[in-house]
Amino acid sequence: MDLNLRNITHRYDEVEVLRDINLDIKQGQIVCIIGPSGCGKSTLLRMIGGLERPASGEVLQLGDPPADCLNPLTYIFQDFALLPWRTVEGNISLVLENHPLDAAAREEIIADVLARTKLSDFRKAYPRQLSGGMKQRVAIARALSVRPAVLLMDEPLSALDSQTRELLMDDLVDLWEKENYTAAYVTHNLAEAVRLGHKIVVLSRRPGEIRDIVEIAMPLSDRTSENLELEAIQKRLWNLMRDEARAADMELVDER
Amino acid sequence: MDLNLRNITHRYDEVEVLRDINLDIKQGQIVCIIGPSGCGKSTLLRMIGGLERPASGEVLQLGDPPADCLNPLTYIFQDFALLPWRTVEGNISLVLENHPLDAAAREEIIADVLARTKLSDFRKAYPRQLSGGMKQRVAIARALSVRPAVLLMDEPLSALDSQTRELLMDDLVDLWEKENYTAAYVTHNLAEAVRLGHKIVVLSRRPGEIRDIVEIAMPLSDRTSENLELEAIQKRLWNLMRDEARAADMELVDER
Amino acid sequence: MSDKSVEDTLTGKPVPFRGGGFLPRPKKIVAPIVFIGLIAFWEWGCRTGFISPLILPAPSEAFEAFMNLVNTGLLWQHLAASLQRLLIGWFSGTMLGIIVGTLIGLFSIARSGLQPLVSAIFPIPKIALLPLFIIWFGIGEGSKVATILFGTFFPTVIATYGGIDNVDRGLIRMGQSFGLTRMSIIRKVILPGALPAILSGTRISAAIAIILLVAAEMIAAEYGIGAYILIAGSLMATDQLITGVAILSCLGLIFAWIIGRAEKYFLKWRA
Amino acid sequence: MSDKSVEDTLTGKPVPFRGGGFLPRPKKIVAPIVFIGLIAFWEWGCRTGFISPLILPAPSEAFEAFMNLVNTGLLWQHLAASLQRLLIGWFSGTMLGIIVGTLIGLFSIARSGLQPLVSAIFPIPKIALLPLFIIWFGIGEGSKVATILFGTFFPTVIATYGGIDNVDRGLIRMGQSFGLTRMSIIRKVILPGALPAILSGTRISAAIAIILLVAAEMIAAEYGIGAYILIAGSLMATDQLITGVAILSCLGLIFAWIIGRAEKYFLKWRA
Amino acid sequence: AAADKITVGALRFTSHAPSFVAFEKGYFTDEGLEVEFKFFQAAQPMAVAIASGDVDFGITAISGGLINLAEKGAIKVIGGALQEEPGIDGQIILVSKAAYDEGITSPEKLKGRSFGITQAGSSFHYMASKIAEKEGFSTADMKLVPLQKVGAVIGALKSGQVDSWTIVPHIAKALLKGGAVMQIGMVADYIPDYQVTTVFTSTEIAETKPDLAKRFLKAFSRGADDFNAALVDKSEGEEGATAMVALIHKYVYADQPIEKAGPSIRNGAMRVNKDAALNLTNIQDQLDWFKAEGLVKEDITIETLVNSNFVETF
Ligand SMILES: Nc1ncnc2c1ncn2[C@@H]1O[C@H](COP(=O)(O)OP(=O)(O)OP(=O)(O)O)[C@@H](O)[C@H]1O
Ligand SMILES: Nc1ncnc2c1ncn2[C@@H]1O[C@H](COP(=O)(O)OP(=O)(O)OP(=O)(O)O)[C@@H](O)[C@H]1O
Ligand SMILES: [Mg+2]
Ligand SMILES: [Mg+2]
Repeated sequence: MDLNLRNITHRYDEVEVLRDINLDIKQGQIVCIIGPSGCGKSTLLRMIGGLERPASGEVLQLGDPPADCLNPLTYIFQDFALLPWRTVEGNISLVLENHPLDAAAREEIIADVLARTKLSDFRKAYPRQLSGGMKQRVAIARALSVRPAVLLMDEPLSALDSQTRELLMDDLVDLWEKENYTAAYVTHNLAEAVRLGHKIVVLSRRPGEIRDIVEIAMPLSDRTSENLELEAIQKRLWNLMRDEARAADMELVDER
Repeated sequence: MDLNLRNITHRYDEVEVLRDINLDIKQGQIVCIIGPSGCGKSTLLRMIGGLERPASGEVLQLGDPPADCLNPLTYIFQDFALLPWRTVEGNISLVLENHPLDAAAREEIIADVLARTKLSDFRKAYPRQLSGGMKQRVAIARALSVRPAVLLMDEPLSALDSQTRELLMDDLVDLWEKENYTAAYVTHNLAEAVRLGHKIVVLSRRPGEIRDIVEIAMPLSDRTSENLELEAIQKRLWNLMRDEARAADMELVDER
Repeated sequence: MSDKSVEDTLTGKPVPFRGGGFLPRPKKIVAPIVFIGLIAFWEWGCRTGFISPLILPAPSEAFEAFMNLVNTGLLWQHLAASLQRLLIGWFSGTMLGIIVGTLIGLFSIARSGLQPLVSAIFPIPKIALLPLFIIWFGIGEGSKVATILFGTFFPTVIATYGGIDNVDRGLIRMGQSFGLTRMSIIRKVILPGALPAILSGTRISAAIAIILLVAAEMIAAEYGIGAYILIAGSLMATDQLITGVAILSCLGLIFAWIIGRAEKYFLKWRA
Repeated sequence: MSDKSVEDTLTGKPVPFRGGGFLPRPKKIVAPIVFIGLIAFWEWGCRTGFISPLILPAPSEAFEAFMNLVNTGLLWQHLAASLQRLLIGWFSGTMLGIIVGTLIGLFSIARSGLQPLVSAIFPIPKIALLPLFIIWFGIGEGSKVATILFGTFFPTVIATYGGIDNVDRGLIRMGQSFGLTRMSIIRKVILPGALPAILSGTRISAAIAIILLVAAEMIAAEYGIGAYILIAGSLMATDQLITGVAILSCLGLIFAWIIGRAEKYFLKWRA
Repeated sequence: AAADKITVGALRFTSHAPSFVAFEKGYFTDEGLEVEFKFFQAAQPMAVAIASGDVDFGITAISGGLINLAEKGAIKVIGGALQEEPGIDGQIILVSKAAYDEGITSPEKLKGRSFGITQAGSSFHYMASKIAEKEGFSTADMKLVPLQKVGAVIGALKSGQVDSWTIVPHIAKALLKGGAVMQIGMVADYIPDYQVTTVFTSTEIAETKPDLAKRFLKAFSRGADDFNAALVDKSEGEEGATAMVALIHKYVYADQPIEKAGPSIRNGAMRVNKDAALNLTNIQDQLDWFKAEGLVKEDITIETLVNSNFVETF
């Protein structure tokens, strides 16, 4: 299943946040979306997942999701969005309870995703007992449990400390190697973008327009940390964005 | 003025967090302290600044701070620690009000540090109006205003998004080039450590012991992003720490 | 620049919308309509006898009673008497409460000794103590003011030390790290940090003060809104009763508005 | 491994300590000492005549009055009558409050229409309305329960919709993004998320219920702790008055303890 | 036929004894009435309870609240009960010791002094006005202090916070014994035929079930006769009086031993009108006074308040 964004424009009240975005997300591809703060990345991702309606333009779904897919467009959030009153297993079962699955099938799915994310030992733990990295792994397990056609990730690593970030990035790469998932990945972090993205979409400051789309052909498995080609791309991206990042940083938050 | 840590050991109730730390921080040097989560980095930094007393061992001050120094050991905190009810200028004047300075002298210091951190335009803004990066710049300006002998920084960039982090890291390097400040810099981020540290102290998991001290002779100004030597050091550090970081991440927070 | 690789011939179906909702937004217009509608219905009910005068007087009768109060000038006498008691009692209760709350918030001894005492005395119904208050403070203004003072003191204490407990310890450590004196930290960090909680405490204590006005004016009060309500109640003059209650409601709204202004002013640094 | 470059001959002065403090820790032992000391002083004051019996009866007298209650078996009669009123009134007030609060929390129409009504009626002192309550609900258990119900309903409504407003919108969006039905989101996300606020609302409403007990039992109550206090007050039997007040205090503590247990149980997922 | 069930509101005062006597001696049963007593702390809620239909018959003083409820068509006075009568111990005018020592030794000196009442429009308020009127000064010359409850007035009088008060004899005599208050006069000297309490019922009963009211009044009067004979006229001798006290003690001061309660009960005995006759003249005077004080509406007539079909009036 591919996704296709056509002429998406959006405004909140008087503020235009996105302008004429055209983009497609091909099956098996990770599309990274980068841009300065407040340029509308999260808004765009909400539109892709059907959580918000663009003022104009549309998001189309090309082809059908696989038959066993329970929730084609599935999010992984920056702040994990786990229910604190449910255990790890309860948080996963939450998203299965609305589907016509019998208890055994549900149990099987839960055991499977926990094993894939190496969380089996933490089944009965509450979110408060887990480190940030573990919480995000639970959120990933939850997302996998509904067999998504496309994963929508909004800065999934940016609430983590950088060592954990490194560990989880490796996990995401391994997972892609195994499952070839499709994803739209929003991030501020250029290193993450060049590490994970098959296609990197650079947005301008608000109102977000597409400034550039960089495709990286190198297979994910080859993208090790000492890699001059990636470094060069990262540097190019940074040069493209630095001034806008600085300007976005210097903006005063509007007085209300 | 140098600092010298001797045989520092600390425990909270039954938990030993630091074990036999010996370290010295030489004038004009940036010492980066890295280690997995919960290994006692922040605790160590609090001891260096006199905010906490080690269970055993001591922190010594060798030589006297410069005469014009108002607060020899000055912190920059991860969460900025700005008073939300004071403007940018009020937050800086807060730390000067306890010193015998006349209004003109105070005003001069404030104007000077705001200029150095390019904040002059934001003098009257409240913290809530500022982006994270700007808030941390205000905290840096505040720290500079008391002419510290040693800056103590506890993950000063980790609450920022990675683009802003990049910008502020450049600022810190520029500042060091100009003023050659002395600093103890705690971080999780190996890239930051190899970018800023003259000396990198690697702590083990809790109880934190010194596992390695890496000195990097290369001048800060030469440490650009495409630098294979630094990459190699960073990779070495990561290999040294990966397993411990993973173990720290997998730890269940104790039930109370 | 845009992505031109999509063939325009290939068409898919739009992604289904599933967001939105869960953000109830009050429509400003509805509230007045509800109020006016309710009062009109009530008036209609009374006129047609659907609501017997025994159960509830018509709003028009209550309004008449109110105009009576205005015309005889008694309104001002009642209001002046009540406001004086309210302001003195509430102001001194709040001040004492802030002082004691600050002590509990800052010092281990005060916390150990006073906090359990406050928790034990706070929930005692003040009406139950009225007979003692009469003995302790006489039947003059003393016991009326004392009732209100007593009622507002405890919630203020609790709000104040709660506010101090919630001041970000990081800010205090920051103050210490810059070598601020203890006094400076209290004045410049802790008290401003506790101010939002203290102000929302005054909101509660103002409501309590108004509620206690009726109890306070049970004691030998000739004038006062509370006394007016009590007389109306004992005469079963329900129109006057409703008028008195409405006046108290308005007093409450006015107090809340004033505190809201004070919050806007003192907490303008907040989002 | 350690840093050996420091010459041991060079000695500096230790960094001055400037942290600590601002964490008042109540010493568990102090509270009972304060209580016992206070009561001992009070007893001593009464015995020596330093505190006249008119001002305050000795604790021993109050205790005697209490033993009287126990021995005559009246205590249980009073307690049973009061507890029944409290539980019925508080339970139904809380249930209704949760329902209405949830409506206001979820639906724009309910919010627009009911919220201002709630804000307007909430601050009305319930004692002022007693005469109307008698007419509306009679002099039997009805009006007593209604007083308590009325008093506990409003704070629960406010706590409930406040709690719902504060449920992390991110969690709701998460539910929607996984295609949960509206009902599932309400049941599994919103209500559990509002539960802490609702429980702390019941804490407040329990305190209010106890306070209103005295007012409720002003209406033709023969038995009940509130009635006991009122009779004691009208007879100026201060020993009985103090006893009654102490019983109410204990009731308050017991309620608070029960709610604390409930919080521990239902909110065990919290830190 | 099965007995009619009625609820009678009562206070635990000696003045309510006729009902208790009628109940204990089976006079109500004789009339085919099955009576249930409902006890109140104060007279005021009793009137409201009749209006709300919780109680069918009550005995209490005329108060502003009662008149206003009558005006709303809820209740009617149908008979008389307690009455002041010169020569029989009635309500007593008291002053605090402190005031007495300052020279307030007779009611005429009450001008400019404070006077305790429970609420505006209560019988205390009426008595104060009448005393003032007779002594030639106006009510406004006295400072009336509303204290809500009888207990509060007692406390205030004892501690000298109010100067004066009037109260029924059993309470007054107990207070006088304590020495903290002094007697300066009798209410009967100021309002000689004061109809202190009346029998009243809901308008509904008075108009649709007059028979019920008649039967109640008949039983009540028989109780009153026994009570008057035993404790007011003392025509039954000590034995009869003791028996009567024992009977009343079941309801009044039940929590005290009979040795303590007995004298209080005897002290409280005032005449209850024979056949519940109603002193309409005095009721009219009371009504006029309430109007004059602005406590009730001007257009209320005696017919609104009283249904005189049941008993003899004078
Ligand atoms: N519900 C809303 N109502 C009004 N304005 C909004 C709303 N949501 C977002 N905005 C505004 O729209 C702009 C884009 O927001 P968005 O969160 O999409 O940016 P972003 O690129 O994700 O930023 P960040 O990098 O900080 O996550 C911002 O200026 C924001 O203030
Ligand atoms: N005041 C305290 N009382 C008890 N335990 C504490 C206290 N402060 C810290 N600790 C514990 O001591 C250990 C070290 O804490 P510290 O904050 O120094 O770690 P850190 O290395 O800074 O971790 P992080 O990387 O998460 O910032 C942790 O396990 C922490 O739970
Ligand atoms: Mg975003
Ligand atoms: Mg730390």
